[in-house]
Amino acid sequence: MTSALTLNHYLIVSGLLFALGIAGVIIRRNALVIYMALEMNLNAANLALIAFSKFNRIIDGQILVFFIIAIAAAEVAVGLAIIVALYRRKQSISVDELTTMRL
Amino acid sequence: MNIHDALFWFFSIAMLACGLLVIANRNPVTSAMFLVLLFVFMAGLFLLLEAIFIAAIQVLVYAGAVMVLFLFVIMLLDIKASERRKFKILGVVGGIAVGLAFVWELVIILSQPIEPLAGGGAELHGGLEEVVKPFFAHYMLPFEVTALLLLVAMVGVVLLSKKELK
Amino acid sequence: MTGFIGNAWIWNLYAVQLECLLAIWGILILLSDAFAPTSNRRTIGYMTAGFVAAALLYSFFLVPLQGSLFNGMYRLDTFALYFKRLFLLALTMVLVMAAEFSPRIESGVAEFYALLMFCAVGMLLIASVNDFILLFVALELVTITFYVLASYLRRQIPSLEAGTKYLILGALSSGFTVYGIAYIFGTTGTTNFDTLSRHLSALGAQPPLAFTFGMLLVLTGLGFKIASVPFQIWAPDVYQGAPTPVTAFLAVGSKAAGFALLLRVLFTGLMPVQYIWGPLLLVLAGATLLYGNLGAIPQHNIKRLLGYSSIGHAGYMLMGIAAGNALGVSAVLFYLGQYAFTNLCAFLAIIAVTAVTGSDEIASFSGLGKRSPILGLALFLSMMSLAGVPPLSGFFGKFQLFAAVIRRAQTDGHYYVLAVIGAVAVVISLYFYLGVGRAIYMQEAEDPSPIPVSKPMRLALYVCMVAMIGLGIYQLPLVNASIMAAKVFGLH
Amino acid sequence: MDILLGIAVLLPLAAAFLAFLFPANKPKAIRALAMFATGVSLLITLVLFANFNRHESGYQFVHGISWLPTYGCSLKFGVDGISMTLLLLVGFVSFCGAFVSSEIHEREKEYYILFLALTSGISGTFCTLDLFFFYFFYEMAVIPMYLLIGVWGSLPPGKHGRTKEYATMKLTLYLTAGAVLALIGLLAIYSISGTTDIEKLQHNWVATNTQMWVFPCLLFGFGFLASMWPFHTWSPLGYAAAPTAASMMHAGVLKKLGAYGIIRLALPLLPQGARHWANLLAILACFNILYAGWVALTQKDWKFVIGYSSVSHMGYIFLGIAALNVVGVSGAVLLMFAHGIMAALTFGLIGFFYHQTHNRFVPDLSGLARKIPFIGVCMVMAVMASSGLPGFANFVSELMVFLGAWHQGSTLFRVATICAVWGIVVTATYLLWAVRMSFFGPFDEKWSMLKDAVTFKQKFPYALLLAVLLTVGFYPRLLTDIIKQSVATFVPADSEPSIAATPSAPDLAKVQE
Amino acid sequence: MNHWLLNYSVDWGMRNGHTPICSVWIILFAPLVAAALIALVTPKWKGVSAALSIGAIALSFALSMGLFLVFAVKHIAHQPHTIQWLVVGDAVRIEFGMITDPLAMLMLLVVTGVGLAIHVYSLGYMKGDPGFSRFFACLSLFTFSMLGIVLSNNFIQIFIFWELVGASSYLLIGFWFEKPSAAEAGKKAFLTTRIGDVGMMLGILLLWSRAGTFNFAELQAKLPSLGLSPGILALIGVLIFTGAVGKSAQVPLHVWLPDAMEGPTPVSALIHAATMVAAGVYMLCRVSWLILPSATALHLIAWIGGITAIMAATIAIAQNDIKRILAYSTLSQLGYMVMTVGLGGPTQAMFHLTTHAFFKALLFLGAGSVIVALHHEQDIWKMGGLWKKMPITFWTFLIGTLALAGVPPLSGFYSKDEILLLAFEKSTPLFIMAITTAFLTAYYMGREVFVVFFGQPRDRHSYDHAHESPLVMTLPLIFLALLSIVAGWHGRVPDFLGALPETGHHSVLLTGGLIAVPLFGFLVAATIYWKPEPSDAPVKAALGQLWTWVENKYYFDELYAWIVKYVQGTIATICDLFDRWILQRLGIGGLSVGTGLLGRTVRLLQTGSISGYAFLVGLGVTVIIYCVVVR
Repeated sequence: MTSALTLNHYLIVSGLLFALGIAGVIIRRNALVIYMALEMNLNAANLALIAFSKFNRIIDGQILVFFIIAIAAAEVAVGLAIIVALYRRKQSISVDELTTMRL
Repeated sequence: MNIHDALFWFFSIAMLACGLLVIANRNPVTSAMFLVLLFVFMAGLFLLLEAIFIAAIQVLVYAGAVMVLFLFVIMLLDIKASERRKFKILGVVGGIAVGLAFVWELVIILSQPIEPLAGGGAELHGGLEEVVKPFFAHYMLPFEVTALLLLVAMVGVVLLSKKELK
Repeated sequence: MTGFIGNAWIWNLYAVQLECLLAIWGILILLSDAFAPTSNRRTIGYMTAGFVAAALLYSFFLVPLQGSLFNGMYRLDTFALYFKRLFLLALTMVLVMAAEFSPRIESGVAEFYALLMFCAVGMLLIASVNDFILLFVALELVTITFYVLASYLRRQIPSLEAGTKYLILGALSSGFTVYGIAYIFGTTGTTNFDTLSRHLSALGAQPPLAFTFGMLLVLTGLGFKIASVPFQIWAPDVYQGAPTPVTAFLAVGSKAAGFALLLRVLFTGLMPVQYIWGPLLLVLAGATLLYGNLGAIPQHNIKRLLGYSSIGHAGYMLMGIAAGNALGVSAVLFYLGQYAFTNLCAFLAIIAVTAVTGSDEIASFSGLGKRSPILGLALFLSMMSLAGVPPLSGFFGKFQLFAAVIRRAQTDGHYYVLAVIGAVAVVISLYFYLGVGRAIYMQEAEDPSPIPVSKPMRLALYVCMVAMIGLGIYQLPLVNASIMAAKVFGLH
Repeated sequence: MDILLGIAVLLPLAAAFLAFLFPANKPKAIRALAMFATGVSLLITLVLFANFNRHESGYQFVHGISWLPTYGCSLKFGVDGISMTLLLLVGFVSFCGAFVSSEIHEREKEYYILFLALTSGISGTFCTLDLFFFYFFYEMAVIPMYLLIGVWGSLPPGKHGRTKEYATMKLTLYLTAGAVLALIGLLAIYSISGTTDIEKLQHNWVATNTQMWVFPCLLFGFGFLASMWPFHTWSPLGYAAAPTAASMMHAGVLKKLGAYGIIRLALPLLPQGARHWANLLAILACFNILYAGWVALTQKDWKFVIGYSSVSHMGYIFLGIAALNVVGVSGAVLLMFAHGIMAALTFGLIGFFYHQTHNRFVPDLSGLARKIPFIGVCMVMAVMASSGLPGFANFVSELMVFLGAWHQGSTLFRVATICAVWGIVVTATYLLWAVRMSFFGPFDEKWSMLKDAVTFKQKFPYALLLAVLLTVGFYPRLLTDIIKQSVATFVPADSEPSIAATPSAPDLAKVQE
Repeated sequence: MNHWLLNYSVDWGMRNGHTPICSVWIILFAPLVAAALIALVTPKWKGVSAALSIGAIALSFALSMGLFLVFAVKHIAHQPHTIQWLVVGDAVRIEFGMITDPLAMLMLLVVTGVGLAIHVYSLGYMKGDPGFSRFFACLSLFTFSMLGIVLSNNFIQIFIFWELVGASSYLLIGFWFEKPSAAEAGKKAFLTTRIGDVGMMLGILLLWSRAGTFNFAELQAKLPSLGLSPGILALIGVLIFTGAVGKSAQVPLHVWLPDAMEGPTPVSALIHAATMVAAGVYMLCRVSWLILPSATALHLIAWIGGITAIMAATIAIAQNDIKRILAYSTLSQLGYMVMTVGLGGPTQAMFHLTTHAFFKALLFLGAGSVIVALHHEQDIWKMGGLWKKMPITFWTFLIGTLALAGVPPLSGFYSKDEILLLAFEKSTPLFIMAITTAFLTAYYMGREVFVVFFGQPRDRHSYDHAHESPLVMTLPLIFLALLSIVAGWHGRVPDFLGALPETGHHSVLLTGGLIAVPLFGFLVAATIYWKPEPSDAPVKAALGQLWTWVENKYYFDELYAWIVKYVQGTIATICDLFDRWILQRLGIGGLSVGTGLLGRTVRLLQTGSISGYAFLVGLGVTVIIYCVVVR
């Protein structure tokens, strides 16, 4: 491997994506888009894991990524179901309207 | 700069750009589209890291299944109209601030080189066997648990999105 | 265990039999409902509760195993068994509650029970977790089930809102957890707690920053589960909005699960870096204590009040963890044990009352002492136990925690500050718990009609009250159990 | 004999559990049970007192079982002179409290359960020889007191502008605040010494600089309950709102727990700390005595008058403690006893007429002595006892406090003693005023429905308490002999106040001739 | 007196174990037992109650007499017989002991003798009163307390009985409690004397801290060796004296005594003439060894006494209440006694105390007799011409008056003579004050006698119904009258106490003057008031503004009322306001409101907005990372 790429390159990219994910969750009001941002978070973690796995030469990272992907899928399913239910009830998926319980 | 590096930069920048567009775009459909792209570029990065199986899963599950789900829901709900409002300044500032702070901290942290405490054995190649075998040996328990998790998700989704109540 | 390596799978099966039992029963519920739905919504709930109670009894015949199973992922030590019994207990009570609550569930009562069972499976696993991968999976099993459970009353805005909030913030915290696991894995090359601990001890120097970073992110996820400051923010809203049995399960089961993980991770894998997380938890414990107890003062919804209260109690228990000594850990274990009885008692009473009044407002509990002496007494005693007044169990729980902190303070004076904050919190908390007591005994009900209490409910209430008073006066059994469980970590 | 002590302590608690099983519609049976339990407790206490070895300073009747071996803590009871005295106090007051509780007519079952639990909690605190159980019993009073006041109490409107809910909440919070503060100190002692056994603890000295801050934790922590200035404001309000028996128990006994905690734990375990903080305690004691006395002068509600009076009297107890000599501390203990009986008596008497008049506003009452002469006589005697008239135990104890404080010798303490002596004038002023206004003067016809205590049952509690006060007042050595021995175990022995040589006995005889 | 018989009986008594010491205990406790029995057993049976009470004091009197005779005949030295009442450590040893020296014995006789007369008198006076039994119980209690003071052998014990005397006088003065003025008077007496007690207590403490004992004998022996500085000595003396100021009603704590006349007349006689007020003087004599060494203290005592004497005498000339005049007269005479102590003559003071007890009790009882006859009329201006109607009362009253004025050969002459001579020797200003007082005494007593017993009856109706009192009331009058006559003869009393100090030879002029002064006073009174229609008008005109002052008792009551109201009231109000507003509202209220506000502030974070929550979580994470890792 003559690549100049180091682990840090991947980690920075993953970190940037993670930061984007967090920012997205905070900035967006649309529950669906928030959910997309959350998926970005998980993906960032996946990238970091695979990078570590690669550079440490340990397979466990990839195994975890597999689990993450599976679980993320399940989570998305449940999450979208909730959002659908929410839409059915309120005709909106803006989280701004979910403030009946506060203080 | 070899091709490997070039691909890394391309995938990375493209992926991050897509990520930015996902959250910066007002139309959820567009967001979803960019998210698909993001997943694909991510799969590219996985390939660069020689995680071939995972890359494949990434495309199959994420780009294929998850995103279809997203799009399906977007279409089902027809929410374009409701999601036309502007961003809230406070939220934008807060989000960007937290994101930047996180990155800044990460940069500082990564400036210290990472020496793994325990090195692994042979080079990984990301082959199917390499990844899949442990599932049924070492990682059987989490694997079974994941199965249960999927059952839960299934039951949950059915219950939550049934149109008619019993 | 090495001697049994040959037929390790038998031992593995032995270790997860409780999980299997519960999962199978849950699937059976689903199947029976699909093919032969019963008309009576409650029967199946009571049956399930009975089954879980039997499992709880059975768990006392299980023998803790030395060493780890499933390739080091899973442990069945005294600590794990302690928590498994705790979760089974909580599940039993929650199922009774669910059965009481079932008339208010519009659809999928059987599924509701089944999901509770699956959730409990995740908790049972969490009690035994010894590896970050299993940790993540089991945690997600619990969390995702709770997403569904919290929004189960999908026609009602509060339930949906609670579900959505829990969903988004839970997923966010999952993201942090995973990201943190990645960094821990990346910097140490392992996900196993024992190995991790060995690596860190062998390090001799400060671990890399990236490791600490990862650790903090994992703690973030766990802090979210136990509702510690600054990740406590979801708790009041979700507690208020979720269906009451789910709230109870969140308050007792999920919180205990979070603490089980926290204890396991901190005192095995991360024990060598106690000097890093110790001070952090010290600060967080103080902040959590103040936030939870201050925020509860102006509340007038009892579930929301209990949400804040659960933050406060997380603070108390964090005191024990921050103390970081054997006394502290066993104190936390004891506290969780008695807290389960206490909180379940409160929620049982709340469910019974709200079934009639339909309101969670504290004002609607006025005159409860006259409307139903047993419910009034149960709720009052549980409030007092939460406040930590003898002769109730909450008192001894707090006593131990304070003792642990002050013992630690002998070597580090900062811990006295924590003790003082704890003391202030106790006083503040008494104020709002007494507010409930005042409604129960000193205010007149608008509608003085008596409130019926079903037999299983009555039984459950008696069990909780006897436990609360019994453990308050004769603490030894639970103390011994908690000390046995805490011995796993070999602390001093 | 030893096990009797445990029975005396736990019998009321057992009765409370038994009462729990009684049907609620049989209040008479429950009342009888309460009287029986407190009465037998009192009898056992008297038997113990009779068998108490008056020449031994240590703990007697020590008996216990291991409770939490992991903490080295055991449920262990034992009494020395100090706790024997106070156990007697609990016995008398609780028995009389059970008697006067017949005024309660709603939810009697719960009432008696709480009353009995409260009794056990208090006597447990006095008798336990274990730090943990000390605190356990100490705090156990919180729930019963809260409910007793909140449910059965009443607070007529006045210039305080508060409700009984406010009063009971305030009381409970104060008690708890003090308790947790004390808890920190107690746990520090436990952490340092590693044992909860009070007997053993006395050998484990805490380092001096640690004592400096542990002592105030205990002092102020217990001071809350003992209504130390400026933490006293809960107390008059609380008494005012409480039902008769609860205010008897609270003012009479519960409040003494605070002072007992200081004497039992803070002084012996933290002697240097005590010496360091004694001056401040003396100053606060003066505030208690004079300030509360002056506030009492402006009060118009009988219970507020007595409430502030009891705050004022706690000042004498603090002064005695601060003196840190055998006379002073013994005086404080005796005053705890005397004031306990006296306060219970006074609140009992107030309860007697308040129950009929539903008015205890002093200017509204007039000439009651004509209609209720027995109560009037008892009230005059109680008031006299309270203002330190010889013949009553209060005088002896206050005298001992004066002697102790004066004997301490420093100018500060001399000034404090002067304040304290002046305090008895202030006390007499407001108490005589209240008696004069409500019992003397022309009879107001609107009180013609009043009925005096005529039956033996009605008279008995008041007569008993008065008899106790008089007995101890006439022959104080009944108690002081055992108190002083126990006090002397942890307080340095008093020297003769004068350096001048005392003439020996033969010399004296010569002088006489 | 047959000495042989006496010797025999005394020997017999001692052979049978009845030592004099034993009888002292009976003397003391018989009245207490009577009081307790009356209170507990016989409140319903009035006759039994009275019998118990009178029997008890008679027993005490008899035994006192026996004690006296034993002492007089056999000169048996008193052996200290004590009980260790309170022993705490080495520092505090308080005993309960008896002292039976001549001083105590004299006082015992006075107390029990006069007391017995008054008890008997009360039988008639209190007849028909609903509180008859209560009255006798209190009377017995009082007797017990007073005897306790007399017999005490140490400071604490004397303080105990001192207080008990205060309490029983509270009960007796406020005996008619439904009368607001009586209830107030009782309270006032108790509180005022208690102020004096504070000083006394402090004096005791101060002395104890130096000497280490309370016992009189021990103290007396130790005092010279203690090396007390004159300042401390004076302070102790003055503080102890403060107690006497309260009980003996000296300026400035004299205000309670006139008000105490609200009590039944026997009470006035017993407490406010013969015994309680004398307790102060007795105590000063008892501890004279403590006071005599300090010139400063003596000076102060003498002047306080002198001022009290003359001030009270001037007030007495303008009073209209038959008992109040006597009350001020008492004050004045007490002033004499205190002054005498201050001049270094405790023996003379005791002498006067004794004679005064007899004639003042007599006067009070006589006044009571008049009052009963006129159906509780006390205003002298509504009386008149009574001498014919009630001759015994009149004659005995006259004897008392003359004795009080110091007309020879009545007892008052001798005792007062000694005092005036002493004053003449020691201090001219005090002598002038004393002699003026003597004049005034004769004058106001003359006024009282003339107005009450002579002239025209001013209230015809009550005059017609007036009649001589029954025998139970007149017998004590006669008994006391006899005592008033003979008590001073031959200086028996001072001899008994020990020889009077040699006062030197006085000119005939002085002695003559001393006899002339009271006569002159009577003369003046007679010229003004011995008329059919006497009136104060001429005096009023002569004195002008002074009369107003005198009539209003120099405005002491008003002054004290002002002080109580504005000084103590203000302090109390300030404390009350501080308690309610600063401590409770601002302090506790502020704390609770502050906590509540903090709670409300904290929950403001709980906006309900998911984005906000996510922001907070993100912020929390970054802050934690910053604090732990980056920093």
